[in-house]
Amino acid sequence: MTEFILILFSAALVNNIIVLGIVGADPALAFMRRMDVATGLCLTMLVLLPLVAVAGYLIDTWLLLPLQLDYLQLLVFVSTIILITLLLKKYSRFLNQKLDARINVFLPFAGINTAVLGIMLLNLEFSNTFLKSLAFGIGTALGFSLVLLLMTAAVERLEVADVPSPFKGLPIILISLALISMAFMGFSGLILH
Amino acid sequence: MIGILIILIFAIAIALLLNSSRSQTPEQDKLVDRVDALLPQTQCGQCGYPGCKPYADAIMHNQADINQCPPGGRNTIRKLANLLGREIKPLNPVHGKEGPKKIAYIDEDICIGCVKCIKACPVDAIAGAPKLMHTVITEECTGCELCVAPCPVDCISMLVYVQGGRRVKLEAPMRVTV
Amino acid sequence: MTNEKIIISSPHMHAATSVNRVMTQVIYALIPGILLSVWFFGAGVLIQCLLAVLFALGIEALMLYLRKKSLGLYLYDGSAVVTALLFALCISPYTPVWVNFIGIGFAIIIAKHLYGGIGNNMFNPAMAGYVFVLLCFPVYMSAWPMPLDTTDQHSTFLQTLSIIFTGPSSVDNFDGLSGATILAYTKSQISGMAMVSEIRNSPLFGSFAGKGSEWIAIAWIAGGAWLLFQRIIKWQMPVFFIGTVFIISLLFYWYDSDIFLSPVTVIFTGGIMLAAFFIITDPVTASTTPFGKIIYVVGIGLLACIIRTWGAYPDGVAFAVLLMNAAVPLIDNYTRPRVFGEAKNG
Amino acid sequence: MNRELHSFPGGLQIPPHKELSNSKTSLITPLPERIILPLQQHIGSPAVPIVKTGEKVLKGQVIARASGYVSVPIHASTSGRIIDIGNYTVPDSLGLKAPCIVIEPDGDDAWFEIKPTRDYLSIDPKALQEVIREAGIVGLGGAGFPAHVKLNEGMENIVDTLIINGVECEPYISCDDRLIREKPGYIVNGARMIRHAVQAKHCVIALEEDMPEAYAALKELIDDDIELVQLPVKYPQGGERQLIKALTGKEVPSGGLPIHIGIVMHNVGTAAAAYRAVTRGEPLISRYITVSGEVKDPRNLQVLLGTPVKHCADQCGYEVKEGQAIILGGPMMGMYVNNMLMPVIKTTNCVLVTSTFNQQPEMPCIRCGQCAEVCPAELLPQQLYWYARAKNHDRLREYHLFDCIECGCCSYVCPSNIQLVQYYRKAKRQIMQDEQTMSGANRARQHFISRNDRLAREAQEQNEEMLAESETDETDKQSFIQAAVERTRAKRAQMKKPEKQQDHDE
Repeated sequence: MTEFILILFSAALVNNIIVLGIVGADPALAFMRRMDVATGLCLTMLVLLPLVAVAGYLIDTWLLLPLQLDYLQLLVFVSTIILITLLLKKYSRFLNQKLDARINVFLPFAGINTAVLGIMLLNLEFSNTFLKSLAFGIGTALGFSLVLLLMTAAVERLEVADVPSPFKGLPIILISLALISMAFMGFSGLILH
Repeated sequence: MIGILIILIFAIAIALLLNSSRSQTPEQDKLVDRVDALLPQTQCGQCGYPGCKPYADAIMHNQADINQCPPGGRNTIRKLANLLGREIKPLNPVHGKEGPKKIAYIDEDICIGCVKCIKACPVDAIAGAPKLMHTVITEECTGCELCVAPCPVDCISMLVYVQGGRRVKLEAPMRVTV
Repeated sequence: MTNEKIIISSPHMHAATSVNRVMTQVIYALIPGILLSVWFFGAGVLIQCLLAVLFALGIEALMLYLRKKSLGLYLYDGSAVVTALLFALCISPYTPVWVNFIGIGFAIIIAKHLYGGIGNNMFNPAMAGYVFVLLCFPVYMSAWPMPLDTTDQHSTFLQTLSIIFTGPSSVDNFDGLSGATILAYTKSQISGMAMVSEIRNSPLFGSFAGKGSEWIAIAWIAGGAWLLFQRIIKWQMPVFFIGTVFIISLLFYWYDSDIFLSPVTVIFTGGIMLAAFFIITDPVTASTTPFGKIIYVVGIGLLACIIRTWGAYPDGVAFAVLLMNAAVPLIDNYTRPRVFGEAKNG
Repeated sequence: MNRELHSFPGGLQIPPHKELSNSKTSLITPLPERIILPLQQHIGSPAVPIVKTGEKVLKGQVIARASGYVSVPIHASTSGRIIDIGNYTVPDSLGLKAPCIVIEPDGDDAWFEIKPTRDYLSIDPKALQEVIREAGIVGLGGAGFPAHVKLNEGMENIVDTLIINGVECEPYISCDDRLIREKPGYIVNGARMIRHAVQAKHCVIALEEDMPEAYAALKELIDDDIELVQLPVKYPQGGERQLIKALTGKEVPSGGLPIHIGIVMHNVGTAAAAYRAVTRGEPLISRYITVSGEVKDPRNLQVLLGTPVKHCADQCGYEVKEGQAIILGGPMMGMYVNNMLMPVIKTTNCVLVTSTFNQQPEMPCIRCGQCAEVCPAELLPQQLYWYARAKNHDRLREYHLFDCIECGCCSYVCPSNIQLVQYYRKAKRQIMQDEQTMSGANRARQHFISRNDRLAREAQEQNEEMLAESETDETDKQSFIQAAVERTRAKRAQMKKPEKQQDHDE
C-alpha cells in the first residue's frame, strides 16, 4: 500500500509531468484563461488518465508481449486512447449525469493531449505493475490539475499587473511556469524512484 | 499477420463509435446566445454581417474576429475576449471608429412622411405614418444610422446623445496635475 | 520630477505612512540580526549585505530607467534594499561576488521587474534569487564559516575579502575555515546512520540549537517583535508558521527520537526564525485575505518540514515559500471573508 | 434603561479638529446679491421649474415642483425677482454645470403665506408625510434622500427603533453639534413627531462623547420616552449601517435597507427641519453649515440655501492663498472643488479651506491588507482595487463593491497613497453605465425580434391572400373549364349522331 501512495505522491509532486516539462505543458497553456474551463479540463484528466494508464498496461502485457508485437506499441496505444475517449463520451451519461455534463465538452481536447500518450509510454519505461500504473495515472492527473489550477488563478492576476509590454500575455505565463518548476525542484530527491 | 488483424479490429471499433456519436453539442448553441447577449444589438451591420446574431454565429465559427463592432467598442471587445478566452485586440478601423453614442433626429419641417425610414429602422424606433409627421423615440434608437441613407430628403441627422441633461465624462478625476 | 498622475479625491487626510516607512521599519528590524551574525560568523555577512544592497540598487535604477519609471519615486521606496538584505542573509558569507551579483540580478530583474515592479510580483524576489543560486551553484552554498568559538582558526577580515573576491583557492586553509551548517551536518550524519545523541555533542551545537545561530534566531525574534509593535506585520503569520513547524517536528520527534532533532532545535536553526518574521510576511507575495494568510503560512511550514526531512536540500523554507507563492492566487480566490450584513452562510 | 453598546468592525481614530468651530454661536449670514438654486438638490429626479424669468417671488414660495414620487419641490429662499433659469456651476464631484434658478433678492424678505399646524403630536401620519414632502425636506446628513419616502416606508412596516443620528464623525464639521445646542427643542419634538408617525417602539437620539454640551442641552428636555445615548468617538460611526450596528448590534443585510430590520434613521437636522415645517409651516430654505480650516474666524453659519459659497467664506474672513484647497463637506468624504462660485445646497454641511491636503503621487499597491483591517463594511479593498483596474465587473459584484460607503478609511491608511475611493466611484459609475447599455441592448433585441416576427407574419399573410384568391379563381376556373368541357362533349355528341346517320346513307 505504501508503494501505491509513494508512486502517487512522486507522480504528482516530484516528477510532475508539466513542471519537469516532459509532456502536457502546451495544452495546459491553452486552458489558462478562465477558472471554470480549467476545472473542467482537470476533471476530465482525473477521469481519463487512470483509465488510459491501466489500459496501456493491460494491452502491453497481455496483447503485445505474448504475440511479440511490441513494434506495434505506438499505433495500438494511440488507437486505445481514441477508443477510450469515444467510449467515455458516449457512455459517460450512464456513469453519472452531473460529471458527464462537465467533462463531455473537454473529452476530445483531453484525448489528443500529449500527456495522455506520454503517460502510457512512461508507464512502460518504469515497468509498473497494474497497481503501480493506476497510481501513476492518478498521480499524474493530480499533478497536471494542480499546476493548471495554480496557473489559471495566477493568470487572472498577471493580466492586471503592470508587465512591460514585450512580456505581456504568454511570455509572463511561461516565466511564471519556469519559476514554479524551479520551486518544484525542491522536491527532487524526495522519493528515490 | 496477427498485427494487421489487431489493427483492423481497433479501426472498426473506432469507426463504429465515431458515426454514432452526437452531432453538435447543445453546448454550442447556448454559447452563441451568450456571445449575442454581449453585442450592443444595434443591428447596424458595420461588422459586415446583417445584424448581431449573424455576427455572433460568425464569431463562434471563427469566421469573424471579435474586434469588428464599433458601437460596442473597447468594452464589448473586452467582454468577448473574456468569454471566449481570446486575446484582447484594438477595434479594427476598417469597420469604423468608436465614438460617443449617437441618436437619430428627424428635422420636422423637411420630413415628407414617406415611411422609408420606418421600414429601414431595425428596432421600430421611428413613430409615424404615411404622409404624417415622423419622430425618433430617443430611448429606443440604438444609433445604427440605417435610416439616414433611405431618406429621400436627407432630413435625418445623428446627434450626440446627452445623458440626463449633462454630458457625463467617465474618466475625469477632479484635478489632474503633473 | 515625478511623471506619476496625482489624483486629488475625497479622503483628503492621510495617515503618516508610506511604502518607504514600511520598508525602512523592516530594515531597522533586520539590523540586530545582521550585527549578531557578523559577531558569530565573521565579517563575511556584512560584506555580502553591502554588496547585495549595492547591486540591488544599481540594477533597480537600471530597470526603472528602462521601464521609464520615475527614479525619484520608486528607487527610494526601500523594497530593493529589503530584498538585497534578505538574499544576503540566506546565502553563505563565503559566496563569491559574481554569484551574489547573479542572484540579485535574477531576483530584481526576473522575479520583480518582469512582473511589473513593486506590488505586482508573484514570487518573493529574495527567495527566487536564493533558490536560483542554490540550484546553479550548490557548492558555494554549502561552505559556511564555523561559528565563533567552535574552532580556533578564524578568517580575518582580509582573508574573507579575498575569499569573496578571488574565490576559495586564494586562502590555503579554506577547508579548515569552512564547514557545513548544522542542518547539512545533521542530515549527512543521519544518512550515515549516526544517532542524534552523538550528533548533539559535536562542537557545532550550542546549548539548545546551533552554536551561534540560536542567538541570531533570538535577534530575529526581537526584530519581529519590533515589526509587530509597529503594526507592520500581523501576528497570525509568524505564530501559525512557527506553530506548524513546531507541531510537525514534535510529531517526528515522538515518532523516532533518535533520527529527528527536538522541535526546539528545529525552530531555532536554519531559516525558520528569519522566514517567520521577514520572508513570509512580505505583503506583496503573501495572501491578502485574513483566513488565506493562515492557510498560506501553514502550507509553508508543512512544505518546509517535508523538504527538510526527505528532500535533497538541507533547508526547505525557500522552496516552500516559492511553492506557496504560486498557490496564493488560488488561496485568495477561495477564502473570501464574510461581508458586513451578509447572511452567515452567504 | 441604558442600552448595551456594541462596536462596529474596522473604523479609524482620526484627529477631530472640531474645537475650531464648535465653541462660537452660529451667525445668521446677511443676504447675498445672488441666490442660485439648483433643481437637483436631492437623490431622485430633479424638480421642474414653475416660474418664468422676471417673475417676482416671495420667501418660501414653491418655484419648482417635484417630478415623480422620489423628488421634492424647491422653494425660494428669499423674496426677489427671478433673473435667470440656466446652467450654473453646482457642487458636483465632476465640476459640471447643471440647470439652476437664479433669484435677485429685493431685501425685504417678505414671507409667502404659511400654514402652521399646532397639534404636531396628534397629526395623522399621511397628512404629516404630505406636509414634509411639500416643505422639500431631505436627509440633511449628506445623502439628501427625500425624507417623505423614508417616512412612508416606516409607516407601512412595523418599526422597532427610530434613531435620530446626531453623531458627527467627520473632522472639522460641527454644524449638527451647534444645531442641537441652539435648538434642542426642535430636535426632541421632531423626534417625538416622527416617532408618532412611524409608531416606533423605541426612539434613540445618538451622540458622541465629544459633544458634552449638546448632551446636557438635550438631557433637560427629555423625560423618559426617548433614550439619549453617548457613543465612544470612532470614524465612520455616523454612517447608517455602522450606527445601527453600534446601537443595536444588528447588521443591515448587504444590499438591503435598515427598514428590513425594523429601523428608521433620520439626521438631527432632518428632524428639526421636519418639526419646523409642521409647526411653523416654514419649508426647508436655510440650514446650518460650518466654515472651518485656514480661515481667520472659523465658525458655524445659518445660511439661506442658494447662497454662493464665496459669500459664506467671506463671512469668516477667507483670503485666497497659494496651494489652498476648497473642500465642500468634511476632509474624509468631502468634494474637492476648483472655485467657490457654486451655491450652498440642501446637502452641503461644511466648507473647508485647507492647504494640508493629500497630494502625494500614487505608488503601486503592495497588498499589505491594512485597508481590509479598517474597512467598516468588511470588504477587501485591495482585491476591489485590482478588479476595478481590470474592469472585471462580475468580480466586483462578487466582492460586494456596492456595499462600499465611500468613507475613505482605506485610502487614509494606504501606505502606497492610492486614492481607492476614486477607483471605486469610477468603477461604480462604469458598472451602472454598462448595465444601462446592456438593458438598452436587450430592449433593442426584443424590438428587433418582434419586428422580424411582424414582417414574417405580414409576408405570410400576403401570400396566403394570394393563394386564397388563386384558389377562388381556381374553383371558378375549375367550374369554368368543367362547363367548357361539357359543352364541347355535348357538341361532339351532337356531331357524332348526324355522322352516324351519314354513314348509313352512303
